[in-house]
This record gives sequence, C-alpha cells and structure tokens, in this order.
Amino acid sequence: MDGGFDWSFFVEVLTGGLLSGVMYSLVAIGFVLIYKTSGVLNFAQGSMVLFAALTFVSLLEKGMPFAVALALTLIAMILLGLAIERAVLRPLVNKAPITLFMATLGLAYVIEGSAQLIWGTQVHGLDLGIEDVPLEFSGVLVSTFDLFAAGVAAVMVIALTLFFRYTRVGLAFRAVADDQFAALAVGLRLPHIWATVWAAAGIVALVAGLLWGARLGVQFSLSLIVLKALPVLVLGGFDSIAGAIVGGLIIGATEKLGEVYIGDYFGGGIESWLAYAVALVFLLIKPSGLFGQKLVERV
Amino acid sequence: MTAVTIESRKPFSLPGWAATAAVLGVAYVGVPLLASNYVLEALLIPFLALSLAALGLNVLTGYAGMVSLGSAAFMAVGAYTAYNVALRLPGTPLPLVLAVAGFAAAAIGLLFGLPSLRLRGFYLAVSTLAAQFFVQWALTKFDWFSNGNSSGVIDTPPLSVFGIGFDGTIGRYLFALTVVTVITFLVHRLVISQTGRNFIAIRDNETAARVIGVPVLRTKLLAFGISSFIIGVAGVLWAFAYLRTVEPAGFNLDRSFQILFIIIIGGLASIRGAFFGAALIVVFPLVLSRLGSFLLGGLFDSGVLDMSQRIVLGALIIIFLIAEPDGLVALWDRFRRRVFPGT
Amino acid sequence: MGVERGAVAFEHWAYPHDLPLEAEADEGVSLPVDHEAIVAAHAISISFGGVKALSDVDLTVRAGQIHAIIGPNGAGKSSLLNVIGGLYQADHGTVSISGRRFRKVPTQRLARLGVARTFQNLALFKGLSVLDNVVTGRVSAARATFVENIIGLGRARREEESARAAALEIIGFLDLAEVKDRVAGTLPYGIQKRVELARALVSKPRLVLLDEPMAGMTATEKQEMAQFVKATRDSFGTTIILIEHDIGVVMGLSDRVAVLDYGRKIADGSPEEVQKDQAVIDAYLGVAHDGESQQEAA
Amino acid sequence: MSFTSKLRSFALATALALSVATPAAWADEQYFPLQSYRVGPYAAGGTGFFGGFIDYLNLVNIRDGGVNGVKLTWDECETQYEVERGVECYERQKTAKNVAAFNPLSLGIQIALLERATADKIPVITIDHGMTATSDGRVFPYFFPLLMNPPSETSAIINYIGQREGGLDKLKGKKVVVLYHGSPYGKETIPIYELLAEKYGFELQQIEVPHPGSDQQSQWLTIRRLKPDYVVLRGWGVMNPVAIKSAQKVGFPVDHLIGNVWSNSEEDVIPAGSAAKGYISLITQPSGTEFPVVQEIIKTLYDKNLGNLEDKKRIGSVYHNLGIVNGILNVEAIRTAQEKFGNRALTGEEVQWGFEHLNLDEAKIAKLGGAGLLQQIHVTCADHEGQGSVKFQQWDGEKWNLVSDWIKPDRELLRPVIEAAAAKYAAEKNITPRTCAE
Repeated sequence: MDGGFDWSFFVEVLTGGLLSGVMYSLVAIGFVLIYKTSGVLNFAQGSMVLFAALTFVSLLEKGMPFAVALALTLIAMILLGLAIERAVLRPLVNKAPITLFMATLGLAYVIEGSAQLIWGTQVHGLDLGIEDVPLEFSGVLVSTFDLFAAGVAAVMVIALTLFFRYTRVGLAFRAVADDQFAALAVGLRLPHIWATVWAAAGIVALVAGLLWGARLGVQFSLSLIVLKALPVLVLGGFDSIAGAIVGGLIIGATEKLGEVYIGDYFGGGIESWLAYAVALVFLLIKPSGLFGQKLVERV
Repeated sequence: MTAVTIESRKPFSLPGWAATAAVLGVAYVGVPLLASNYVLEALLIPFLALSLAALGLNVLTGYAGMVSLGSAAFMAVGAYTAYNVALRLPGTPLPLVLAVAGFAAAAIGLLFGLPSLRLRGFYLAVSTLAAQFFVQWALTKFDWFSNGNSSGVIDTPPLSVFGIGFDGTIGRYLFALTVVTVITFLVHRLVISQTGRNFIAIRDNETAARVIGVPVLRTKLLAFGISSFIIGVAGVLWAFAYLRTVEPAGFNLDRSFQILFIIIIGGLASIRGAFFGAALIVVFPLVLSRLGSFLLGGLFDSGVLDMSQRIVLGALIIIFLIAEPDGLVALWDRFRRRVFPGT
Repeated sequence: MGVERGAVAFEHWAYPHDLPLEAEADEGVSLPVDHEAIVAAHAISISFGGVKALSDVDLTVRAGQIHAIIGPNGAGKSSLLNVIGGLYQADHGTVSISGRRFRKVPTQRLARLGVARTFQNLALFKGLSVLDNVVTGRVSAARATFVENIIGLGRARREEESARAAALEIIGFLDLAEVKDRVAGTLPYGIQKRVELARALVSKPRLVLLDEPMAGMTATEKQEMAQFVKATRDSFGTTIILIEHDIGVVMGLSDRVAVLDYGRKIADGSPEEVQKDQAVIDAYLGVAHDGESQQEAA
Repeated sequence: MSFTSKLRSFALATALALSVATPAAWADEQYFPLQSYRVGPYAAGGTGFFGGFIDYLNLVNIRDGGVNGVKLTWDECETQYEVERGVECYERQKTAKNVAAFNPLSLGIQIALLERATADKIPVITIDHGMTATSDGRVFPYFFPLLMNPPSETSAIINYIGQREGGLDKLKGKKVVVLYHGSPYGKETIPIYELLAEKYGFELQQIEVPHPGSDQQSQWLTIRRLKPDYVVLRGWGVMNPVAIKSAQKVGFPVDHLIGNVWSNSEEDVIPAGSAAKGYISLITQPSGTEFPVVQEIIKTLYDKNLGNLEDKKRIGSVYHNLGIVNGILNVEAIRTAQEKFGNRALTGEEVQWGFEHLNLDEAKIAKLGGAGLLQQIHVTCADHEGQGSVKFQQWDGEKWNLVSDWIKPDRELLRPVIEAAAAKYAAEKNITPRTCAE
C-alpha cells in the first residue's frame, strides 16, 4: 500500500460484495414468490433451504446418482409445498398477514426439526464440481463459484420471468398477485395456486440450498441465511423480484465495502447489523421499498 | 391479530381478587416452604423472568399490535445496564438499579421503535431485528459493558435490598416474585386505563383511532417505551436472579422468538396469557424429555428428543394460531366455565 | 390482504391565517359567503392513478342540517367525504370547517375541530368492549399521562369518570345498554354500525360524517338507524353529512341532498327539488353508463 | 398400552419432570451428568465428543465391570450449546447421587458454573478449552481445563509457526492474522496473542468473524489486502469450512492457514471439499482408529451395535477421539481418588482430589491403550491443565496426517498471565486462594 487509494482492491471488494449479494437475492426470491401471491412473509424459507439441501445431500450420500437425487428432492420439495398449503395456509386463510407470519415462524421450527430428525445433524460437504479457483482480471480476483452462482441466479430469474409472462399458471399467479378477490371472482382456484406457488418456492429453496450448501457445507446454519435475506427484502420490497435482485446487490456491496473500509472504526464485525441499518434508513425514506407497490389506503 | 381476549372489565369484582390473592399466597408462602431447590432454581425463577418479558412484549404486540423480534436485545440492555450500575456506582439501592436498567432499555426501545412511526406489520417486525443484532454486537464488541472481560461474560453481584440479602435460592425467588407482582399490577392498571384502550385502538384500526384523536405516533412510541422497560427489567431478573452469569450470546434471536411464542401460545393481549405461556414454555421441554425417556427409554438420544421438541413447539404455534388464536387463556376460561359454571 | 405499507405521508396543512378566505378559490367561481355554513368544500378535485374521482365539486353544509350525498357507484361520494375528513388530500380545492380553511384537513386534529365520523367498512376497535369503544371516542378530551392513568387518581380519575358517564349516556341514547359489556367484534353487523355511531357521537361533535351508515342493513334496521340519526340532530343539534344508497331513506331523512355523478355534482337542494331534477333522473334511471363496473375510488 | 395406562404413565412422567429428577443411583454407581449438545449449530462437535466419552465409559463398564467394581452411569441433558440450558441441566443433574464431574464442552457454561460448582463441590472438566484463569487451581479448585488451555494453545501455534520458519527468531517482522469467532470462546486469546506478538516481534492483526460466520468475504478481503504470512483460525462450527473456502476464494495458500483446537475436525474440513486439501490444524489427540483403545471400543461396542455414534465412519474422528481421551482422564481421576478413598462411589469433592492428583506417564497411558493418542499428563493443585503439548496435522482430502511431533507451549511465559487473571478474579469475588503445599 503506497498511501494512494487502492482502486483495484476497491473494485475487488465491490465485485465480491455484488456477487455475494446475488447469493442473498437467491434466497430472497423465494420469499417474493410467496409474498406476491399469498401475502405471507414466509419466515420458513430458510428452513426450506436447509430441508432441500439436507435431503439432496443425504440422498447423494446414500449412493444415488446426482440426477436421481435432484429429482427426488424436487418431488420432496413439491410435496412439502403442498403440505404447507394444506396444513397451514388454508386453515389460516383470511387471517391478518402478521398472523400468517407468526405461523411461518412455527413452521420454520417444524421444518428445521423434521429435516434434522430425518437426516441427522451431521455436517455434510456438497461438491457441485466447481473448483473455486479465483479468476484474475488485471489484479482483481473474482471467485469462479460466485460467478457460477450469479449465472444460476440469472437463469432462474429469466425462467421465472418467462414463466410468469407466458404460461397459463404464470398468468394466474399474476392475477392473484394483483387482486385476490378479482382473481377469485373470475374463477381462479386460490388454494390450487397457493399450493403451486409454495411448491415453486420449494424449488427456489432447492437451488439456493445447493449453492449455499456448496459454499457453507450442508448443516443447521444453512437455515440462518434467512436473516441475510430479510434486509434485502425490506430494501427491495416484499413483492418485487427485481427488487430482490437490486436489493441483494445493494446490500451485498454496502456490507462488504462497509466492513472493509469503515468496519475498523467500530472494531469490525459491523456486518451483522449493517444490512439492517441500511435497509432501515432506506425504509424511512421510502416506506414501500425500492420497487414495492404503494397502495392507496382504503377506508 | 384481532385478539378479543380482554381482561375482565370488572377489575375489582371479588372472584378475580380472591383468585389473585390465592395465587399470591401460594407463591409467597406455599412455594418457598414446599418447592425443592431444583424447582425454584430451574423452573420457577426462569418462569418468572420469562413471564415478565412476555408481559412486556404483550404490551407492544398483544395490546398495541406491533410485532417485535428484538425482545432479547432489550433484555440484554436491561441486564448489562443493571450490571454496570451495580458495578460502577456501588451502593445504589437495588430498586433504583432496576429502574435505571428499565429506563435504559426503554431508551433503546424508543430508538428502535422510531421506525414504527412509518412502518407497519412485518416491515416493522423485520426492522426490530436491527435492535437484536445491533445490541448483541455492541455488547460483545465493547468490553466496557462487561467490565473489561473481553469475552463479554458478566457475573452479577449478589442481590440485596436495603441491607436485606436475597442471595439464597429462596431469596432470589422472592425478589423475582415481588418485582413481577408489582409490575404486573401496574400493567394491569395501565391496560384498563385510557392508555390501554389507545393501544388496542391503534392495533384494531389505526385510521379510526387517528380520526377519533388518539395521538397515534405518541402512543406507538409509548408502547415501545413501556414494553422495553418491562422487558429490560425482565432481563435484570434473568441475569441477576436466574443465571447470575450472562453472555451477550444468551440474548439471541431464539430468545426473542421464545418470548413471542409465549404470548402467542399464552394469549395475545392478556396479562394472564404471559404467565400461562411462560409456564408452558418452561415446563413443556422438561415434560417432553422426561416423557420421551420414560416411554421410549434409551431408544432415542437427547438430540432426537430435542428435535421432536422443536417440531412439537412449532406445531403448537401453528395449531394455536389456527384453532385458538386467543391462546391458553381462552382454553382455560372455557374449561373453568364448564367446570364452575357459576363464575 | 397486502395492504402493508408505510403510513400515509406526513400531514401538512396550512393554518387559516395563511390562506385568505376568498382569494384561494378558483378564478371565476364566486363563492357564496355563508356564515351559517359549518363545512364548505370549495372546488375539490382529486384523482387516483389517472382516474378522476372528483372534479371541481363544491359542497356547503349548514349547521344543524342533515345533508345527504347520493349518487351511483363510483360517483365519488366517499372520496368527497374522505377529503372533508382529511384522509385524502385533494389535488385542488380547499375545505373550510367552522370558519377555518385547509388545503388538507388535519386528521389528527379532526376531533378537536368538532368533527367525528363513521366508516364505510366497519372501523370499530374489535377487541374492546362496546363501552370501551365509546369511551375511547372521548379520547381527544383526555389529558392525563400514562403515569397518571396507572395511578388512577386526580385528573386521570376525573377524566375516566366523565368519559364513562358520557359514554353511558350515548349508549343509553342509542339503545345499546344491553350489549355494553360485549366485545365489539362479536356483535351483529347492524349493532356494530350503531356502536360506531355512538363512538362518533360521544365527543359531542358539531359535525358528524356518516359513510353509508345503513349499508348492508335490513329494512327495519335501516328505519331504526334513520331514526337514530334524526334523533341525534334533534337532540344535540349535530350537523350531519351522510352518504347513502337507499334513496327512500335519504329523502325521508335529509334536509338537503347533493347528487354526484362521474365525480361531478349534478344537483344540490331539498329532497323535493332533487327528485324533480332531470339530470338526477337521467343519472339514476335513464342514461345508462357503466358506473357499476367503475371501481369506487375509496 | 391402553389409554388409561398411557395416561397414567404420562402423569407419572409429568410428575417426574417436575419433581427432582434423579436417575436411579446405588452406592456402587458413579454418575456422570452429561451436558451434551446433539442439535443446533454446533451439533457436529457435540455428537462426536459425547459419543466418544460415552463409548469409553461403556467400554470400562463392559470390559472391566466398571472402575474397581463401581459401575459408571450417565444421563444426557441437551444444551444446544446454550448457557441457560446448560445451567438448567446443571441444576437438574447435580441433585443426583454420586456425581463425578461435569464436562460441559462449552466455555459459556463453564463460566456460568464457576460459583455454582465451587459451592456444590463438583469438579467441572473443560478439556482443551475453558477460561484461562481456571488453570490456576489455587483460585479454582473445582475447575480443570485439562490437556491444554487457551494460552497453551496460542503459544503452541506460534511455536509451530516459528518452527516452520526455522526458529522463533525468524518470526520477527512476519505478519500473522488471527481470525476469531465472535464469542467468549473466540475472544479468550486476544491478550495472549498480543503478548506473544510483542515478545517475538511479529506483526499481528486480530479479526473478528461475527457469529455464526457463514459469510467471511469482507474479512478475507481484508486479509488479502494485509498479505499475511500466516492466518490462525480460531473458529467454531460453520465458521471453519467457510474460512477455508474463503481462503481459496482470495487465493490464500491453505497450508498457511493454521486451525486451532476447535477448527481441527473432519466436520470442519469435509464441507469445504477440495479447498481444504493442505489445511493444517492443531490437535491434542490424533485422529485414527489404530490406537488400541479405539480398537477395543470397535470390538467391544460397535461390532455388537452398542456404540454411541450413529455413523460408524466417524469412529476415530477427531471429536470422537477427544471424547475417548476425556473418558480416559475422567475414569483415571476416579481410579486415582479410589486409591485414597477406597473402591466405592465417590463424592464430587473426592473426585476433585482425584483430578488434582491425576498423573499419567507414558507407561500408564500405554497400558490403557492410549499410546500415541495422548501425551503424559500431570495435574497438580496449582496447575489444573496438566501438560499442554500438541501436535499438528494436515488434511489430505481424505484424512488427517500428522505433520509435527509434540510441540510444547511456553508455559513459563504464560503462567504469570494465568495467575494474574486468576488473581483478578479472586479479588473481585473475595476469594482467598488456597496455598498449594506440595
């Protein structure tokens, strides 16, 4: 360090931050899907990530081929989604959103407990076959794995967008997201759509679980990534996929830049709350989030 | 969250008083005489501390309708403030220590309650997580709070009020019981007053409350302040009367959830609910683990039991929200009415 | 579902002395200076998402009158009431209440201005008993702090007692004594509507805004409610602005009727005048329009 | 089971839970209350360690018929590594008869027990960890951070780095980063590293990773900017594999990443996959199944499906072996105490004497089947640690291979640190330290 500002290091921190932001977005998207259609902030999304990753890796360790394990996990996640709709969502229909939120807290406990009861509490490694050797672009290191994850995220977002735009079910989703009562009036079957969307959130959880699992190892702590996704959601708005992405990028970058450049003034470790602080300050300025819809108060 | 459980509107009617007096009599006389050390130490004292914390959260969540996920942080503020006051200003009378701890927690509560002026529902719930993480970070980070112990762990000084030592197990129990009784009485007074009605008004219909002339912003902050004060005092009990050694990590998000679960299970917007819920949360894991090892023997290890306990607890939350949103209190009242139709 | 968002933007209003009374009005419109008017809305326009809900609507209500606002769905009735009640801010126009003129009526001070209201959809405090709901209607008169409330002596006690007395009086007046200890959320719809009226009346307002007080009621209930409304005016001299669909009830009850259609006022006069008005007849019977499908703006 | 009998057993169980929960205990049974953790973020450590501990106790019961005829019993209480639960377990379990010693495997729980266990006269064993000051037996008669305490660990790591550099004098001007877990445990060694940095003249930077440590990008970017020669990992749980992966991510050579005693298990490296190949960590007891005692456990227990570990692949793993070593030390302490007090079940106070006079030389260890698994240990009234020597091991992607011989910490340098910490505690609590006349 020669006294001058190390720009290439700055760029590296920024890129690293943006890329880990993508990882947050991956989790956040699962929340958005459910929120958009059923108005529930699903705190259990983190447990679903754990459940998916744990199921997949345990099947893999039982000697199943990758594709079979993936397919079985997929089925398991879809069944889980259906079960949740049936056992939790349907009986609570028309309850206040905050009640549903608290129910998902309970749900998180149930899923976490079951996942570990079924598959045990061991720590598993998960190798997706990507050697995480850093790539160097004129002095700036970029993680291969993170690039891969960003690619997966991009593919997923595109797939979701296409799905929403061009399929019948997707159109139904959007109708429900816009106005549940209207959707109900034109004969869309809400329980059916909810079940589908929870299953879809399960699939998103699987993707997030695989990528995060490969990063952290598959274990209990995986369910804690929900805490990383929440500020992203607050920032981006609970109902916007674009918001989840942009929010993730902003949170990721601020977190890393903050920790590296100003963390020292506070003795480090500020990452644990910086994301929340950023999201909060932002919320005070714009209460409905970056892309959230502003609604007219109906009285 | 349209909890409709309302404490009896006739606060001075005889049966209520008689029941309260009976409970207090048992708690003050019967329990110290009969309960074993283990029951006091591992069940009753944590029960009292958790009940008080839940009571505090119930003011905010049950009555005023704002969900907070940061209760443990306010407990921590209370505990660490009390510790520092007792340490740095030796000779401060214990009631004053409690009050200072409560006010410190209230101040932090107000600060993190500010977003409530603009946010609602789970935007607000998520924003209270900021308190959770920030406080825990600050307490671990700055070792001033733990008197230079870099690990953040504190040992609490012995309890004594005006020269009377409350240091034995029974002493600590009686101390906790007294604090809880006094605060519960005050909260009871609060919630049946206009302030309490304002809380519920804001919870049930904020627009209507504003139009009527309820000072919405001030009332919301007041709810945060009072709630955090109580939770802060609960933190002092937790640290001074129960554990006597605490670390910031003990006041983690799980603790916050636990307190929220207590009021969901016990009954939102109900004073008794906090106690019912706390009793269940404290006793239930023990019963389950005893029951498990009794029925299944060594078939399952402690991990499996604990996992099942987690599942059952989560399921209980969901079941209560679906089947009995007013919690154990409503169940109890229904049961009582069936058994003693007269009351 | 999904109405999770931040609170409405901070209220900002101008104080009366900032706004010279006449100068603010649109050019070319000469406003009648009516000293008996307790409420006057001047040239109100408001739109939601590009759809005009009200354009250039005036409304003057005299003290002690029952003034009904009627019109087909989507005509802008509720919007007008919400502008007067301060929940919406008009894009153009001002509202005068008791001689004070506002760009936006301050909701928080509404009660102290002597204005109370009920809501189209029930807005009771469901978790409180009927009595507590009504007592809370007096909150704008309460001065005691929460500490005084906990202690419950002195000022707090006096306030509590007088609020209770006032509440019991109104409860008796509206024939609610039987249900006064019931939790409001558990009562039948019609009774809840009446409790809401009691809550509005307990603060002895000079002006009450009633947003469809008889919606969803049976004919008998409607008659009952109409009588209570009339009795309110007769006993307390309260000015009442009322939105109602049922023309029959309105005509029998009101002193004056304003008719809105497509966000414009097409008639305003005594029930007899309005009934004969050709524009009104067209709006209700003759010239069909798709008013039904147009969403009520509020 | 009929409904009524079910109901009755439920009522009974409820009553049991609420009454003093006392496991059946007869005069010739010595009871080990286990504050284990098999769930939660640190379950991997708990299952391995307590599995090994239980396996050894079981082995002694089955093979030898207990310790001189005294049967060993135990009972698990789940703590999830949380202090409160640990305290609750303690209060519940201490009421049993003939409690030998608590082994919480948690610094937080140990600290919470400092006054309680002293008052109750029950030894608390914290193998390979524990509050620094508790090594001073004069102030903490009932606490035993056996084998290795945090200062010894710190010193041994620096000594190892010195050895790799070709002598401690070569440390001067080297740059060392310590990456520590943001918990009481993680922070315990901060002043000790500072002391050593001053003594040996290396540049030191200590960076905290907030709990749980699942994201360390910024810490590692800072490390990349600092370009240190070594990074010491004082991790726990998920923080470890993430640290290893992040090291690879920023191109830091993993063989210059030195893990401490809680960053040294299979569970720490396996999740990191190939990134962990070459990672080095400290160990007080090598992993592997080749040690006679481990072989006996396999033969006596696992071959008959009596073993405690669910996954037989974990037999001989780092945590499992640590649990076995812990079992050996506990059992030998009881044996030592029995020599003085007679072959019967002992009180906590008597077991404390046994721990304080625990002296295992090479010959004794070999007889116990632990040759190579643990080094000789000699606990005294003043020194409750007993030895402190460690080895270093390297992960080859499949298993750990030892890469050093026993390395000794600089205990003379550290003793004053320990004594000062103990003296401070004694002053705060008004404790008059015992005098250790030997």
